[in-house]
Amino acid sequence: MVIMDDYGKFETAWCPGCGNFGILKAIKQALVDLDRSPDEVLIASGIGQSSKLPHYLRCNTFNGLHGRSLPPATGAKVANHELTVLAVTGDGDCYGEGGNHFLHTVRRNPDITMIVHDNQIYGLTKGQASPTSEIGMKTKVQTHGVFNMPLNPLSLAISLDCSFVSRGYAGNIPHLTKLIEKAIQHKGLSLVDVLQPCVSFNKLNTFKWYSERVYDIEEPGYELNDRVKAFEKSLEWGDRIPLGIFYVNEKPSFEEHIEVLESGPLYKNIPKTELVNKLIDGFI
Amino acid sequence: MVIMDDYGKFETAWCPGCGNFGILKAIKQALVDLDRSPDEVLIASGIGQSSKLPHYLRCNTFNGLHGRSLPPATGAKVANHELTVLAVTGDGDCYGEGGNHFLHTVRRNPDITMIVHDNQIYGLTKGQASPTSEIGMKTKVQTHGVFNMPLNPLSLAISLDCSFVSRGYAGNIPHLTKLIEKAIQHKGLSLVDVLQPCVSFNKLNTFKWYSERVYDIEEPGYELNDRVKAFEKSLEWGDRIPLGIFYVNEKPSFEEHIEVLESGPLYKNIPKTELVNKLIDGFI
Amino acid sequence: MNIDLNLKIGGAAGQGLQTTGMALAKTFKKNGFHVFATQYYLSRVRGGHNTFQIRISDSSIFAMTESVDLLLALDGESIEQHLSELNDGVIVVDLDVIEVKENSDSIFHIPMLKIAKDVCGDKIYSNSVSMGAVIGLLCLERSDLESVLKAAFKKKGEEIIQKNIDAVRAGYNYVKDNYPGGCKFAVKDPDKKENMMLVSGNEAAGLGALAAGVQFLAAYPMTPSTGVMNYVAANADTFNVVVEQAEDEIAALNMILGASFAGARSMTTTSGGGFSLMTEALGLASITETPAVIFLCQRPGPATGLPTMTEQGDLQFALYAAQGEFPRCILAPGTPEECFYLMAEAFNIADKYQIPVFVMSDQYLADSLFTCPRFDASKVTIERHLLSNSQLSASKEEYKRYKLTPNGISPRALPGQAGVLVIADSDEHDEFGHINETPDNRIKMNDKRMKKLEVLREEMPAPKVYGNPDASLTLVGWGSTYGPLAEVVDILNDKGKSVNLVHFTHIHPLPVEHTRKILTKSKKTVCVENNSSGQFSRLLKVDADIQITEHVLRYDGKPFSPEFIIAALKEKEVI
Amino acid sequence: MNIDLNLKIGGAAGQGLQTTGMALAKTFKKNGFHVFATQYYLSRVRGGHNTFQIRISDSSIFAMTESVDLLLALDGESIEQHLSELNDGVIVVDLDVIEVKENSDSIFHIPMLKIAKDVCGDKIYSNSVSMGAVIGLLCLERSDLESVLKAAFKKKGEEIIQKNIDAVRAGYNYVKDNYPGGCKFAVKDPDKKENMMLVSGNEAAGLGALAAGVQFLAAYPMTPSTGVMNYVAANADTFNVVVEQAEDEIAALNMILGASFAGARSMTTTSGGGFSLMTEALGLASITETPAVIFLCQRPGPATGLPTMTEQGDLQFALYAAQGEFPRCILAPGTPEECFYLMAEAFNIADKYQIPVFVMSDQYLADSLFTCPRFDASKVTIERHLLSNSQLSASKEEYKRYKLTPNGISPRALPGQAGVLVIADSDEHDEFGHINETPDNRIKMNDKRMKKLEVLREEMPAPKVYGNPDASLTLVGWGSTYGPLAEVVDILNDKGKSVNLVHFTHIHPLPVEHTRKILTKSKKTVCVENNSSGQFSRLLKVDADIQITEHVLRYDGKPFSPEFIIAALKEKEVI
Ligand SMILES: Cc1ncc(C[n+]2csc(CCOP(=O)(O)OP(=O)(O)O)c2C)c(N)n1
Ligand SMILES: Cc1ncc(C[n+]2csc(CCOP(=O)(O)OP(=O)(O)O)c2C)c(N)n1
Ligand code: SF4
Ligand code: SF4
Ligand SMILES: [Mg+2]
Ligand SMILES: [Mg+2]
Repeated sequence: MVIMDDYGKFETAWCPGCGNFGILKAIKQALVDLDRSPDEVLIASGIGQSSKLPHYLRCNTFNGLHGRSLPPATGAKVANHELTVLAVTGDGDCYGEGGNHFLHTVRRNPDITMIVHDNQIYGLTKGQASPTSEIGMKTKVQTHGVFNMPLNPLSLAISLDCSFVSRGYAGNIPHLTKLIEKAIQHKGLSLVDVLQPCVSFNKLNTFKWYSERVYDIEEPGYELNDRVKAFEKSLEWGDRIPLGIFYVNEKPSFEEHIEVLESGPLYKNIPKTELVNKLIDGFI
Repeated sequence: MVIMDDYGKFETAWCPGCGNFGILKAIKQALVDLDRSPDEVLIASGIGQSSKLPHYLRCNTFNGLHGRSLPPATGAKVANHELTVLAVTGDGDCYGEGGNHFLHTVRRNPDITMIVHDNQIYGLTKGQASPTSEIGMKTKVQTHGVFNMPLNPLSLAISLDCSFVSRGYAGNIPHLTKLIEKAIQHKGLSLVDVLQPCVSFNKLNTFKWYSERVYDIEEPGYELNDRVKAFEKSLEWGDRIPLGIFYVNEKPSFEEHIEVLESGPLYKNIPKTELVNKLIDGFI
Repeated sequence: MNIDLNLKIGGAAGQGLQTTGMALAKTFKKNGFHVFATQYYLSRVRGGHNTFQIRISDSSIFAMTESVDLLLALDGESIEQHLSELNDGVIVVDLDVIEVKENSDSIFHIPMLKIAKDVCGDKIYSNSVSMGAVIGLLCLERSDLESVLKAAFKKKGEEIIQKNIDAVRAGYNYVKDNYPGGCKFAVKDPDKKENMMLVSGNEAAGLGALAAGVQFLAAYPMTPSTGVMNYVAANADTFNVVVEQAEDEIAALNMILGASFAGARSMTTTSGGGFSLMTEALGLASITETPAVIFLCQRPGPATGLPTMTEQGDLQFALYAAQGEFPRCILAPGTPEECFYLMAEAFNIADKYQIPVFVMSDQYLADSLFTCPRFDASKVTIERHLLSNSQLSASKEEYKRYKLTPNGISPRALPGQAGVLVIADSDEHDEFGHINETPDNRIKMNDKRMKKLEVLREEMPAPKVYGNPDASLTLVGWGSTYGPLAEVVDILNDKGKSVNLVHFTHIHPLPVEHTRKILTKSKKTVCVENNSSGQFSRLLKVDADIQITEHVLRYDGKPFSPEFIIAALKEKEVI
Repeated sequence: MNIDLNLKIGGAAGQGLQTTGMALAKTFKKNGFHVFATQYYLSRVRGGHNTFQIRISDSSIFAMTESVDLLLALDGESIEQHLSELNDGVIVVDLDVIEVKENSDSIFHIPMLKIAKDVCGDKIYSNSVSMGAVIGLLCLERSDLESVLKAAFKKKGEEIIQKNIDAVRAGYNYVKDNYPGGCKFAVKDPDKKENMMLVSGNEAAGLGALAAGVQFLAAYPMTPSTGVMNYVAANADTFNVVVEQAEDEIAALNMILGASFAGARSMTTTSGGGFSLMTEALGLASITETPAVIFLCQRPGPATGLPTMTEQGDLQFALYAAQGEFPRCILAPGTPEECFYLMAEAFNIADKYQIPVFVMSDQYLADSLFTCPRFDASKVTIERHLLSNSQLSASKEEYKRYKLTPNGISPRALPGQAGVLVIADSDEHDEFGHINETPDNRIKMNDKRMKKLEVLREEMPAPKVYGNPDASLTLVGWGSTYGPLAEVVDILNDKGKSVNLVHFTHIHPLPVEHTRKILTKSKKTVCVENNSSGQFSRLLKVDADIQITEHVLRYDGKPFSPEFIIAALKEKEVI
């Protein structure tokens, strides 16, 4: 049985009080609850404060380039679909620099759990607006305040028919842990967009601000597979911000579509080089 | 008064019978109807069969890189917002290679008319699946048929709160012309996704196939500014395919947010270099 | 070389040039000829003026030549553009269909459309009529062409096959009955029919990748590289390969890095524009020491440039792409055989040194068809250089992915293998893979990575010398120029000159010692490159201190012909 | 140089190092000293070990030195790491707060926290206490520091200002009363107070862009380039500039190309990783002949590398980035003044030659603070090289954007200007800008573009020679190494050696004639570069046939100090 200690303890480079700590805790707890041992787990990440996370727990890690957590995660999952693959990323990383991969990875639907530390700001580069920053937020670059329409990750994911769309909050670790567990258990791409206060740069969306607004979506009659309803729900943002699972569409994952993978992990196949001669015959 | 001849006649590199001809005609007609003279118009495009379009009418042209029609269009609009700027692109160009620019240009909402030749295939590179290709379509690369969820450009645009979302059909030139006119008149980013048969590579979505399915969305009671309804409508695809304007949200355009532009086109400003000395004083 | 005949088919895209050309090329190969075929096309699907050129010979050939013996004109443009290339040859044209402005004695009208309609009831058989006519003009037997067409139309059924054969016969007979020159163009097919392949550079590269056991290919379509993706995709099921079309080239390279990290032999295919988007991930491959094979098929830039033409313009770009300094390897094949074997070698180098490896081809090599001896698949070995489970279990210390070793190569394990954890990081990192920003660590890790380059350099073989090693004039080339250059050597030596060729396939890290040994002997060196600035010659200078005497450069989008090179050598008065 | 004192502040990110350091640097400048300040920080927002180092002198200085006189330790790490750098100096530390393992006579305890609480009622005033202490140790007047703090806290109101001043006094007095060494570190402030600026490389570059009349800046944040974007953004309203944060670097460069095409002077700022994503658009700028200025601020790669450290590792990348062959220009400043003037020059070159122009800086130059003479804004001219409306109206022929001219430069009009149409295309194109794939046109257009490079080369000025032109040892450097190298020249010449420096700011196209004239005279040349492979020296070899004798390379993420260079020269026995 896997225990928390298996995932180790590390010094972090995060600011004290940052929402990232809650996310780290929830991820570790979820993996322990699901009894996944560190060597079965691969976390791919990009670059940002959030993307340093895999260095703070014991696991296989691919800490790649800014904006590029999803493509290596997909590649690794195809190569070895026995791995539990998580992609840990930030709002800038995933919806800004990496926006195109988000679109197409959702379409592909590999069995990957995407955890987006959504602090509505670029943390590591010291506080520029991110695609999810609120209208009016002033920064050194957005000197008149943000005026571009914030990107709504959940609406966007639903519009792409993402197979699992959810929102968590770094300030509610038990809830977030459960969410991540369900996301990992879901077969296909699962999005967990996590509201994450950045205590150093985001003075708008603080723990207090979020805590006053968030509520659990779970209400009687809320149907997880109604795409239009889910879209409508995803638009709610302001005085009340819903948390939880917004939309689920069970469908075959990317790997399940690929026949070659039926016999086992790709990387384990023994090359059929003897067949090359047959191909060569065709050119004679 | 501007007449069709002002826009010239050119030999094209398109296949006879291609849907692109209808789009070209509609664009020219719309510009003439709106009395825009060629020198007032800038068409930015990417790379693809569709993106060759600006070479086939007289106008200012920025035929850039594959996937990159929107950023130069945005830059040009900022530099000279007196230009009527169109971005002409393909489904691969705009939703594949250029997907990230699509997301963020919609958020920015510059006053640009985006015309996407959506032939559900990569034409110029001879027939690979595009992001909008139908499930099951077989190609030399997608040998088992497409299984990734096709991207629905309209749903996606609505999820991003695009200020003008519409669909046209290359087989209905008068309708398409009107649509493009309205799109050009709309202040802000307008998407015109055009169903465009590719007679050489797309054997699924032919003129016949589209013609049997398309219908005009204009129905009593259809409200252009209901985002959820528009989203629901945008999901309709199959036996019946709606054409027309799905969603309009009048809001300030990107240029309107920028105070510097209030006094006239950016490129015409005389540099205030005399103020540099004041800045230098600050370092003393 | 007793036989050397050049056939050119000209017409618009969509007129079936490729089908006709391929069928004829296969037929000639079946006849026992050596064949070289090359295509010239525009960036469009229909229309425009394209050509398919076939050269046949009784000895091995790897280049096109410029004079044409037999021109099959499917449009008026063909005659307008290529009449001057005609060297006492014949133009086959259907004057009922095509209006010809030029007045030439060489024109031989064949009413192909009419024959097709009369004999087969449909004009679509005109192409087969024209094939029969060509075979007739060359005074060859029809049988080989017929069996090629039988194979080609197998799926279409007996009736279609028969009609095609009828069309061939009719075209053949028309020539026999009407061509005034008789057997002027007769070529006797060689007695000894070698067991040769007819294969394009792209197919050969694809075959090489399959032979090397590629498991994952992610790419975004881009001319002229797409052929390799297509070829691998067509055989993916048989060979257990996953082929994924990425959303863009950034995703393509990043995806294969993930796959490679997790253990799959992985590659991508692209051309310069796509590679531009991969540069950042190239550095990622190198700092994370993740094996990757990049098939980089060049076309003329900058930017979109000439998308369907050829150039060797991306060498310096590949050499220096991406921020920072790190090891990479560049191989450049010159023939289909080299495509096949170097492709396989690329995977072994990538796995051994844990670096990105380029195989650099170009549109000319990619799309040309060559006859060549059968590839020997048994020569291809698959060397993964991975730690075994037992090695891992036996080790007592925690696994260090970036362990410092004398040769810079750290033994590689896969994530989760035998319970170990594998950590890769794009930041500078310590031996485990965790971020480490200290100066000492930086120097160690940089030196470790660069050390691999020096170790690999020792392993890089010498360039191939074609011709007399002590010749007084040395032509220097790399990659796809091999064919025309080798032919130039033959032609000039036949004329009593003393010329050889030093042909480079292992470009970077340059085998400096071998290179200097060979090239410092040469009195006069001429570097021949398909670009405008002599990129390889610059590399020779800066890496090996070799000063090239003269340059022959071509940068109009077209490949070299022996004639072009010889004319340039004469102009520069080196011969 | 009579005064040369080094102050180092060490602590964790978030402890206010930058505020303290900046206030002190400004104070010293006010005192009339020459100041050089440099930062060393890690890629994190809080924690880690960072330093802010200030060197003061009575003559001009452009480099840091390694021995420390006064160490203000805000954490234990500072003492652990920097004790050995202490050259008979003092360590100021609050032992109530920090546990110190080391035993050193140099330690001087000041209860800064207690003083802050006692005097001002809040520990946040500790930093001001420490500043007062530093001024006290140097036996300077408090008044300049006080006026700096007044300006800094102007917006916070009188009370806060007063508390800070009280804190300063308390720290100052504590030192006066308790420091046993008395005025050991006394520095007499120069009598002649020059009218100098205290400015960082990034600020200077931003100023240069504003002076050049930049109208549009699009960029994606990336350390260490972000400072320039910030600086321009902060002044955007006053200067009528539009600053847009792009979604990624691909968009950034493509956006400014659109803006530039439509007539706005445009630039982008980035570092190596971001530039990787811009490479394809670099070729687009060149083939469409669209002016663009790229501020490329280097940091150590590959990939993410060492995001907050320094390196000159991207030169070859910038030289050869993107497929195909095309003209570009590279400038590399070595001081804030050069940042200012070269930035402005970059825009003029871009507009005149219609090419992309790089200004290459690095983290060291970007983040360091220098005192230097006031920039002369009147020296900056704005040359747009655009056709006037009357020129356009006077012309009778249809406007050809890519008209062939003897120098390759085609007169430029803007879209819609005077009714003309302007066509830009990433494909090879004819004089109008329409796609043209013919070989003849290709050669003409390629030659036209490359011609501009040769014309520009003639215009590129000679490298600067510092020291005796006929010295027996020549140090060669480019860009940011100017400061430490110039100081090395001074030090060695003072010691009776004969050394000079050849400092390159105009890197590409290399002014070959000037370069050869200057460097072929040198008996012994040592190229000093902040990278591991000697990229500039390779460029000298391949472009100018200059063989450098020796190399001094540093690639641990840190900038050069004079001591480092001198030690390396000794080790290599060149001095
Ligand atoms: C190609 C590239 N561009 C820019 C950067 C600089 N950069 C590093 S992290 C980051 C943004 C981080 O924001 P986010 O992803 O939201 O992460 P956070 O720090 O807020 O967790 C940027 C712009 C980079 N490393 N690489
Ligand atoms: C960076 C880059 N990658 C790939 C290509 C090759 N390419 C040219 S057009 C195209 C796809 C065209 O598809 P689409 O945009 O749908 O246009 P269509 O031809 O169908 O109109 C591709 C992949 C390229 N030119 N540049
Ligand atoms: S900068 Fe913000 S997001 Fe980053 S660690 Fe600090 S508080 Fe967290
Ligand atoms: S390939 Fe398809 S899209 Fe392109 S021109 Fe031909 S028919 Fe039209
Ligand atoms: Mg963030
Ligand atoms: Mg398309």
